Amino acid sequence: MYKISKENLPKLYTALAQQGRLLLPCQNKDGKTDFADYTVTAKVNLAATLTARSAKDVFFPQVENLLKFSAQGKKLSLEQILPSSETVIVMGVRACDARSFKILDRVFLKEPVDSYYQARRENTLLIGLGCTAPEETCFCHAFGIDADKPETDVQTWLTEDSLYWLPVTKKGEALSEKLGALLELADETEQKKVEEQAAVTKKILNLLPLHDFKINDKLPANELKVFNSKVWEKLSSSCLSCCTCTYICPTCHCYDIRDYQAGEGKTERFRCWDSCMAGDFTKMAHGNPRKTRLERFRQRYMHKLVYFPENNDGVYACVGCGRCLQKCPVNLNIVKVAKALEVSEDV
Amino acid sequence: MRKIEKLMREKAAELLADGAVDRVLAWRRGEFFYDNAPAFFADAKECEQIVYDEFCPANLCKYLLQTSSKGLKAAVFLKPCDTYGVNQLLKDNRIKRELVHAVGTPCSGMLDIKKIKTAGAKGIIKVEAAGDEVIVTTALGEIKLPKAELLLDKCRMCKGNEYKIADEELGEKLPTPVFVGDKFAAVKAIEAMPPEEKFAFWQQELSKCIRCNACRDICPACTCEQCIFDHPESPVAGKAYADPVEEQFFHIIRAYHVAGRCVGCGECARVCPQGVKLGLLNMKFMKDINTFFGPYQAGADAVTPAPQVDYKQNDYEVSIAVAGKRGK
Amino acid sequence: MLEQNNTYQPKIVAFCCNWCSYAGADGAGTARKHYPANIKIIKVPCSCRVNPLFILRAFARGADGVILCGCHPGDCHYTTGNYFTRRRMTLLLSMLDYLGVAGDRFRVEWVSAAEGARFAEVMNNFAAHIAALGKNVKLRDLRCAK
Amino acid sequence: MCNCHDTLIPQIGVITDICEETADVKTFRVEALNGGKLFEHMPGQCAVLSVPGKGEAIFSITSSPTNKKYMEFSIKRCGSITDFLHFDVEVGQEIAVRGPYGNHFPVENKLQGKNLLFIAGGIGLAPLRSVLNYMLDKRGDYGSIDLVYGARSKEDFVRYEELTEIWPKQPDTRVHLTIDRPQEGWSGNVGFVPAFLKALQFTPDKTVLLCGPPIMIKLCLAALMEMGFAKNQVYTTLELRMKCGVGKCGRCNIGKKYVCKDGPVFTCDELDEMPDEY
Repeated sequence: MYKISKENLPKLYTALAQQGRLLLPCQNKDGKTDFADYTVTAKVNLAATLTARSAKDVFFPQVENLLKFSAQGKKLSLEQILPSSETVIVMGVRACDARSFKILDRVFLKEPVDSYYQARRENTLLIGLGCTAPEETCFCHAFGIDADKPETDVQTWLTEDSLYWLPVTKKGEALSEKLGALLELADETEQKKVEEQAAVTKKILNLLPLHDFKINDKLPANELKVFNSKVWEKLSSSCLSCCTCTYICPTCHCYDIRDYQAGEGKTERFRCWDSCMAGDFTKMAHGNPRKTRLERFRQRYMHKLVYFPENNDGVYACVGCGRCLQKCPVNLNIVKVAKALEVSEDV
Repeated sequence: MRKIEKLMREKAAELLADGAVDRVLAWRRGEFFYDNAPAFFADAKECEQIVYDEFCPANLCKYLLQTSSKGLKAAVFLKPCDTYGVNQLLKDNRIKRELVHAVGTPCSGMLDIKKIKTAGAKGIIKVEAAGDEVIVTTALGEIKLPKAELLLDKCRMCKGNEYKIADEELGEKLPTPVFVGDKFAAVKAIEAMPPEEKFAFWQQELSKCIRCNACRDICPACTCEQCIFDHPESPVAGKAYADPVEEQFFHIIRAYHVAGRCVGCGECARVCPQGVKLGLLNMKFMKDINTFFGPYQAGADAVTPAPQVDYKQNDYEVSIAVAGKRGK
Repeated sequence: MLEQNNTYQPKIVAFCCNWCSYAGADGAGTARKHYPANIKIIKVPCSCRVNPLFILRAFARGADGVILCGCHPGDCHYTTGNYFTRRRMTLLLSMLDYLGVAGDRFRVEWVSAAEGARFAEVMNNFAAHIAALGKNVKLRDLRCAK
Repeated sequence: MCNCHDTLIPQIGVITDICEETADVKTFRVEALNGGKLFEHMPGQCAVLSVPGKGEAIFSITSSPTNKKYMEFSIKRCGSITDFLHFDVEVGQEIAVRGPYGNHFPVENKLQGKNLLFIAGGIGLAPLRSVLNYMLDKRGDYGSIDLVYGARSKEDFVRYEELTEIWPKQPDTRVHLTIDRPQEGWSGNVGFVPAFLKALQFTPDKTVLLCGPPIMIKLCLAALMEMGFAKNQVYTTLELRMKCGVGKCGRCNIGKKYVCKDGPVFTCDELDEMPDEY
């Protein structure tokens, strides 16, 4: 394990930025922290427990152009737009978000591989950051995530005076080597300090209101029963059908492919995030199989808690980051749904 | 507030038991003490679950669209500011008056949990308002904070404790937060900026948008059955932003569509996950309407025509109105 | 393409109501009054038909200036259409100004069917005004500009 | 690093023929720019056609895989993309196509040697036509073939000559047509498909391939059950809104199954295990 003192962090950022595009949690003008490109003037805020949005758009941007068509009379030609091949370093990734990328991998890296996602994933290096101040909305433990050990290329821990640095993968080791003298070796007492800090975090986690929350593991095996459960009507009644939960969720990955007419004969085809909450998501010429908010709401949670685990060795499409608990305009969230299903007699 | 909660539970149970209404719209406890959620109640026995405290900011009036379209009579608990939204829905012919039973519910301002957390309270267990103060019980003990600073932004501009529509009122009216100063101060500050600065400000503000549509979906004035921005054939139907122009379109046009109908409830800004200062657009239209066409408050009643569907023969000419206001 | 010749010609969209201003444009033509060719007229049944989105879209798709012309207040073919236009456009113009985007690139003028000469004058004035302002770069859709 | 052959990137083909089948159905023939097919497929699979500027839509490939020269798509006019295809596309127009997507009818194993009953309604013949022609080209591998095909009127039959002149002349192959309402000059059956099925008194020794509007599928299935067919004897092909074609974009799922990837061909007993959301 290495360390770098807090005063030297700007030097670390500069050195990392030389290795590629560096993204890290920065505070914006409104005091919100989100992943942003590193600049000398950026207000880096590694201490923030959770960024407003996850870093999923590094791999799966909200909008990306796929190709360009140009038409001339009856002739048509197309040109694929390739994703940028620059190296991206994302620093300050929490354990929950790190796990979410593994979940997205199960979607986009499954055959047929999504080459856009794959290229970005391969070009990106993740630097995780252990949690020290989990919030009451956190429940990553329900998915077996160790908040202290993000599944990233490098794991880091922030203490009062230093940042501790542990390369985990080959990519991470290669990066550490390039940083050279910036990183000092941490001695045993210091390593102990990090471990002690982790123990304290665990203690806090065990005191939080959702510490004993877990998802009923019978759900995936009872697809039809859960689907037909009466709880959906009650749960969905106050849903606004907005897309907030889907857009801030680190594991939501539905997309749409649309065309943009960029002038006479010129068309750009882009992919953008889409949401199962939107009324036109499944609308087609002869009707809509998910007509009301009940069906759309049910689809979202069925996907996360039932369909996804059915298709993916029991892995839920949720990482317990708690963003939906914080952001839903009407305070609906996956915890509420899972708890309602837990007590429902139908399941 | 506890007293009011009790009254609400009794009233709701009574209305449902009598069959006077089919549904009651109120709030239900969430996972924590601060995330009470809007809820429908159909059974008198369930009414014990109704909660009411300083964390019930949601305006319930938009749910009346659901009940009214199904022909269900609904009792709805309305804080004084929420009553404006009901009037607007009635004026827009979106709900039927005979299917609404409006119950005025006293309010003395709703609290913002984010502000309490930012004020330094850690491990919060309970929050209670007592007069001008808020008592925050934390794992480490009690702290007292001034209430005025912890109010939701929308409550800082409180419109007072009058119900603009109510079939009955619960308990005594409570004193509401007193707003001193100019509610258009923020709008004026932007108006005073040079164009480049305004442009930069709005670019930065609107590019935060992720097009989740929460602002639209919670708005009591946004009640179109098919929003232009959802229309698959519309060239502006963007689900996502490709560049800031789309957000400018969406927010400018949305603010424009609700101009003269926006009751100023502040819900759009409250629910925005990205913290876009949407109120500044709506407030600008309100200010302009007041300046150019005379004072008007949407939702103050259910009959006065909105300024955009009204005219005077001697209205200002476009250029004169705008230039005059610019001080030229 | 226009820039290639190094003579900048602003693109201007004029929404003209069918009954007065469009007839005014005809009048200008019959009277051989000259107005710039780079003004693209879009005929609308009434100035009141113009949705603010039309104006924003015109800017986004590359217009440097937008002008809306209708009957003089009191002369609307539909009696009251332009009274509503007046209120709406007051709000829109003020909002554009507030956003710092195109407040001075958008104008509303009343031109009657008998005012062919005035039509030409209004258009010439506006074109000169826009030409002096130069290219609109603010409310442009960046994807179009590429 | 991008392999440049992402599945979302279409290939360019050219429309070499447009056949007006009915008032609202046209069949488009698509070939690669230098002749031949853009890609191979199996009967029942789909492909995504692009109209630049309007977007993409998924259609079943109606030509048989045994046709080595071109692919065909029978398309009914019902939305913005199909409107464009119907009104604005002429022979020679280049078009973007990607595919093939989804599973197919098990023509290489389960269906071999079986007696087959095809049931189609309206444009529902499109995916079945691919199977039928495939089987006729490999006639020896399959048992008897019956097609029951219903349309609103005589003019609404897709590819009428094939139905009356070509298919019935194939060995052990029968075509039974029905229209919804009586019509001058029509001597065939009048009535809906489910009733016609019962009248034809098929015995349950056949494997059924069923495609049509959702309500027809439901009623035909009920009729077949009454006639003694088992649900696992009935194959159907579904349609939901699809976008990516590869089971990722998230809209065409019925329960855990993605219609674009795990479907569109399902047996009716498989459908029973899926939530009722289609």
